Amino acid sequence: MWRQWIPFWHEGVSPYGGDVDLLFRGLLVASTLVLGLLLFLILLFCIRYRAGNDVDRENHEAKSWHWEIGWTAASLVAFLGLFAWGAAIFLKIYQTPADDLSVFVVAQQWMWKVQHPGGQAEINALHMPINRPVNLVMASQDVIHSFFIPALRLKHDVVPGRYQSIEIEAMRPGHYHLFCAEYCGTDHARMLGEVVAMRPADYAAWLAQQAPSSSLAQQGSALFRQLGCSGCHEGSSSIHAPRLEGLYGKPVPLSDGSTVIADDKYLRDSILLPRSQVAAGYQPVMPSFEGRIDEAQLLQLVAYIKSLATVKP
Amino acid sequence: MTGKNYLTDDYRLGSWFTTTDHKRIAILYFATLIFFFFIGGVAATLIRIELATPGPDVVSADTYNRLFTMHGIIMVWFFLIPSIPNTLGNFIVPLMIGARDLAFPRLNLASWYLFVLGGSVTLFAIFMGGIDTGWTLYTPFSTLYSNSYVSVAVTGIFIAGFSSILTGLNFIVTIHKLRAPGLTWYRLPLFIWSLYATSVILVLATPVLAITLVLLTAERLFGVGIFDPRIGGDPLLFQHLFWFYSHPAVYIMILPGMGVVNELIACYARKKIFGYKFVAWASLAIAAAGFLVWGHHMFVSGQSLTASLVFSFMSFIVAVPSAIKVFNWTATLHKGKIRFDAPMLYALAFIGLFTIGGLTGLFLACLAFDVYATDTYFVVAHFHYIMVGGMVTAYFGGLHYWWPKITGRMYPEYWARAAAILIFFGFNLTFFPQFVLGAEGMPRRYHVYAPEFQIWNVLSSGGASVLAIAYLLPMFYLAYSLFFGARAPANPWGATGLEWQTSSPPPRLNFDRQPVVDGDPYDYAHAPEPQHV
Amino acid sequence: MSDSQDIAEHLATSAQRDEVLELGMWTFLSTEVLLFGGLILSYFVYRHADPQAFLAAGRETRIVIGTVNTALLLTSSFCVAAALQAAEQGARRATRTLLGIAILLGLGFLGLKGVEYLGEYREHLVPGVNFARTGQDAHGIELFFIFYFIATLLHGVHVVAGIGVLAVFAAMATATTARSRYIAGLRTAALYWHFVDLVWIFLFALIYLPGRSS
Amino acid sequence: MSEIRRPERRLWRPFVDLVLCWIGLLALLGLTVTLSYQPLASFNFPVAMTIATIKAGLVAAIFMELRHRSGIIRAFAAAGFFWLAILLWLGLMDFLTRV
Repeated sequence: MWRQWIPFWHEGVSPYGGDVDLLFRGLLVASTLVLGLLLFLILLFCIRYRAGNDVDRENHEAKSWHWEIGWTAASLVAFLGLFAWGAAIFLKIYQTPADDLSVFVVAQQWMWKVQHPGGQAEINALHMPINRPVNLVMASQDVIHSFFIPALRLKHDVVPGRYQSIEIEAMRPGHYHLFCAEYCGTDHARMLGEVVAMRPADYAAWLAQQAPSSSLAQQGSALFRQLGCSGCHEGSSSIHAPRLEGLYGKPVPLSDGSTVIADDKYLRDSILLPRSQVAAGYQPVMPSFEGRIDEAQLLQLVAYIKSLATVKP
Repeated sequence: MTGKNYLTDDYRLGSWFTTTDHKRIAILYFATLIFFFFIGGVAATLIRIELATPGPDVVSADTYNRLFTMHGIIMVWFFLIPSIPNTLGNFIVPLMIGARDLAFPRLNLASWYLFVLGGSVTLFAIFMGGIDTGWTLYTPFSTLYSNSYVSVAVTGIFIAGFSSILTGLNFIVTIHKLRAPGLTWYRLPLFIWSLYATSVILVLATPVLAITLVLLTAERLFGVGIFDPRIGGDPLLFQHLFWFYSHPAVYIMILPGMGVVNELIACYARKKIFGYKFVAWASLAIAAAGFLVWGHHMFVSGQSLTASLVFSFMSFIVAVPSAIKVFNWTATLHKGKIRFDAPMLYALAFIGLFTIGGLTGLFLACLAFDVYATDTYFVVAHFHYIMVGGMVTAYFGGLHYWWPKITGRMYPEYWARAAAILIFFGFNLTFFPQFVLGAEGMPRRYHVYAPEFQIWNVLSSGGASVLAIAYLLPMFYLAYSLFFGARAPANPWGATGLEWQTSSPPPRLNFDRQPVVDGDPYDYAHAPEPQHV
Repeated sequence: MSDSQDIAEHLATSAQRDEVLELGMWTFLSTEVLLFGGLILSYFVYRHADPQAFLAAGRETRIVIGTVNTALLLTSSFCVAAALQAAEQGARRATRTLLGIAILLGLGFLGLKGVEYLGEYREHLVPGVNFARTGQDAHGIELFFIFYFIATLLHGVHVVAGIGVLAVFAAMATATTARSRYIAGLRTAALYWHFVDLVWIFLFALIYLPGRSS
Repeated sequence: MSEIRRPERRLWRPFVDLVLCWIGLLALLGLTVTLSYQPLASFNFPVAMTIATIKAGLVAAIFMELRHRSGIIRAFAAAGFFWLAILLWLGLMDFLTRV
C-alpha cells in the first residue's frame, strides 16, 4: 500500500524507461548529497560560530580564489556530466521512428482520437502490442496538446499545423494513463486516455474483433472519391493533375526547381495548401481543402495515397 | 531628532501622489504590491481548496482555469517582478550609493503610475470575467480559441512592462552616474550589483515581451495571425519570443533576492562576504547567460533536437554562477559571529529553499528527465521553491532588515522569528509534496485528478493553510510596530553600508551632507556593535 | 554658476546631468532595439520557411516610395545633427530652421507612408482588413504583409513621437533661458530621432529590396 | 547670463563631416537600390544587409556622435545589438535545424 506513494516505484515500461529511472535516481542521490553537505556545514557553522560562543575566529580564510576555482570547476564538471547523461537518453527517446506499425493520433479539445491502419478507430484509448515499436503520427485539430504517458516516461507536444511522429514501445502488458500535459482549455484535466499494451496474440484478437468493414486506406479511398479528388487525379481525367500511384516516398520536382520527398507532411501540405509546393509541369489549379476536412479525414487520405505507393502508375 | 524626515516632510495626501522622492514612491509601490499579493494569494487559496479532493467540488473547470491564470499573471507581473526592485530597491539603492535620489525621479513616479494603470486594466479583465489561458498565453489557444478577456489582460501586462523598463533604466543610470565620491564598483554592496544585473534584464528582455503581446493582440483582435498555423504561422515562434523574456524574468525575480541575502548574511555573520568579486560577477554572469537558456521550456514542444541539446547545455552552464553564490554564502558563515535575528532566519531559509529549487532545476535541465517531468507538478514545485521559497523569503528578510530604516520603528523580534519559522515549515509542507506528485506524473493545470494523487495534494493543501497564516502574521505585527514599535536608531544592526549612516527614517534628500567612501564594503571588523532597543 | 537653477536638486553638476540624460537615452535605445528585435526574428523565421513568397511579397512593395522615404529620413537626421551643432555654437535661428526642416521631412515621410498604405489597401494587401491573394505564395505573402504593417506602424508611432519631441525643441530654440539644459535635452532628442532613422534603414532593406532582381 | 545678447546675424554652416556623412548615406541608398536589381542570386540579401549595416554605422558614429564617446556609451550602444544577435541566433537555431 505505502509503496504506491513512492515515486518511480513502478519501473518505466518503455525500453529506455529504466534509463530514465536510473537518471532520476542518480540526480536524486547527487543532489541529496550536495544538499546534505550544505545543510550540515550551515548547521555546523551556525552552532559553532553563534554570537555568544567563545571560539577561535582568527585567521579566517583571507585568500578565497583557490576555493572559488575549486567549486566552480567541480560544479562545471558535474553539470557537464549530467548534461551528457541526460542528452544521451534523450536522443534514444526521440530516435527517428522506424517505419514499422503506424498508428494515427488526432488530438482535439478534449479527446484523443486514434486510428489504426486497419481502420479500427478508438477514442481516448490506444491499444498496442508489446515489444514492438509503434510509430505514432500525431496531429492536432485545434490548439497545442501534449501526449504524455508517464509509464513510458514519454511526452511530446502535438502542435496544430504539422505532423509529429514519435516512436513508442511498451515492454509489459497493462493499462497505463494517457494525459494531456499541455494546457488546452476548459476540460484539459479531462482529456485523459488509456494506453492498453497487450501481448501480440491479444492484440491481434483485439484488432480482429474491432475490425471495421474497411481499412483506413479504404476509408481514404472512399473519401477520395467523395471529395472529388479522383476527378482530376485518376487516369481517365481530362484535367492535367499529378498521378498519385507510386508517389509516396519518392522525390517530387517542384515548379520552383527544388525537390521534396513525398512524405506525410508533403501530402498534408499539398491537400491543405496546394499552391505552396506545386509539382513541376503542373498548373496550380487544385483548390485548397483547408477547413473542408478535419485532421482525421486528412489522415485517411494520406493513408490512401500511401497505400498507392506500391501500385504501378 | 531634529528636522523633518521624508515621512513628515509634507502630510497632505496629494504630496504622496505627486512625490518624486524615491522613498515615498517605494512606499507607494509597497502598498500596491501588498494589494496584488493578497489577490494572488486568494486565488492560490481557492486553488488549493479545490485540489484537496480529486473531484470537482468547489469551483467549475472554467473557474479553476481562470483562478490559476489569475494567480500566475498577478503574482509574476504584479508582485514578483516588481517586488524587491521597486520597493526595497527603490528605497535603498540611492541610500546605499550615497545619492540624493534616483537619476530620473519623475520617471520613477511615472513608472509607478504605469504600474497602477497596468494593474488596474488587468484587474478589470479579471472582474469582467477573467482570462483562462494560463500565464504563458500560448497560441493558438490564446488567439483563436479562448473566450475570455485575453486582450484586456494582455494590455494590462503590456503597460506594466513599460513600468519595468523605466525602473530598470533608472537603476542602471543611477548606479553608473550617481555613486558617492570614492564608491568604486568593487566597493559597492552586492545588493547594488544584483539590482544592476536585474536592471539589465528588465531593459533588454521586457521589450521582447511587449512586441510579442502586440503580435498576440493583433492576431486575436484583427485576425492578423502571425502565429496562426492555418496560414503557415508557427505557434512555436510565439513560445520562443515569450520565453526569451520569461526565462530571464525568472532571474529578475531571483537576483534581487540573492542581493538582499548578501546584505543579511554579511550583517548577521559580521563578516565580509566570502569571495566578494566572484559573487558580484556571478550576478552579471547569471543576467547575461540567463538569455541563452530559454529553450529549456520547450524540450517537448517540437523544437529541433539540436536546439534542445544546445539549450540544455546552456542551462547547466547558467547553473554554475548560482552554485558559486550558494557556496560563498556558506563559506561566509565560517568563523563568523552569527546572530539569529529574524532577517537572518529568512536568509538561512532562503539558502536552503533556493538550493532545493536550484538542484531540482538541474533535474529539469537534464533532457531525458525533463521529457518526463515538464508540465507536471515537478515543475510547479521547482519554480515555487525558486520564486516563493527564494524570492518571497528574501523579500520578507529584506523587509524586516530595512524596516527600521524605512519606518523609523523597530518590529517585535519574537513575533518576527516565529513568523519566519512558520513560513519555512508551511512552505515546505505546501510545495515538497508537489515534487512527489510531479515525479508520479501528475500534470499541472489539472482541475480534477486521478485518486492516487490525493494524499500528496491533501498534504500540500494543509501546508498552504499554514503558509497563508504565516504570511498574514507579519502584516499584523508590522502594522502594530508602525504605531507602538520602539523608535529605531540610525543603525540598529551595527551594519555597514551608507544607508545606515543617515537617520531612521532618512531626511527628504537622504543625507544631510554628501557621504564619502574610502574603504571596502562589509568592513565588519570596524563596524559598530548592534544596539537592540 | 549661471546654470545652477537648471539642475534638479538630486544632481550635483550640469556635467552630471548631461551624462545622466545621455546614458539614459542610450539605455532606452537598447530597449528599443529589442522591441523591434522580436519582429525581426519573426521576419527571418518566415522568410526561411517560405523564401519564394517573401521575394514575391517584396516585389509587391513600392520601392519608389520606400526609397524616397529613406532619403527623407536620412536628410532629416542630418538636419537634426546639424541643428545640435548649431545649438552648441549658439546659432539659435539656424537651430530652429534646421529642426523645422527635419519636422517637415518627418511629416513628408508619414504622408508618403499613408499614400503607400492606401495603395496596398486598394491592392488587397492588408491582412485582416482587406487581403485577397490567392496562388502559390498567398500565405507567405500574407505573413510578409503582417510583418510589414506591424513593423511600419510601430516605426510610424516612433516617427510621430519624434516629431512631437522635435517640435518642442524647435519652439524652445530661440528662448533665452537655460541654454546648457536645452542643449543636453536636444542631444537626447537627437539621439532618439537618429535611432528612428537607423531602424528604418534596416526595415528598408528587409521590406523593399527582396525579390527585385528576379 | 552673458550669452543672451550674443549677435545672431552671422550665417551658420554645418560641419563638413556631417555633410559628407549625409551625402555618403544618400549614395549608399542609391547603391543598395541599384544592387538589389542586379541578379546576384542568393547574394542580394547579404549585400543589402551589409550596406544597411554600413549606413547604420555611419549614422551611429557621426550623427549620434559615438566616435566622440567613451567606452561606456559605446558599450551601451552595442548592448542592444548584442542581445538582438542572441535573440536571432538562438531563435533561428531551432528553425534552421528542424528536420
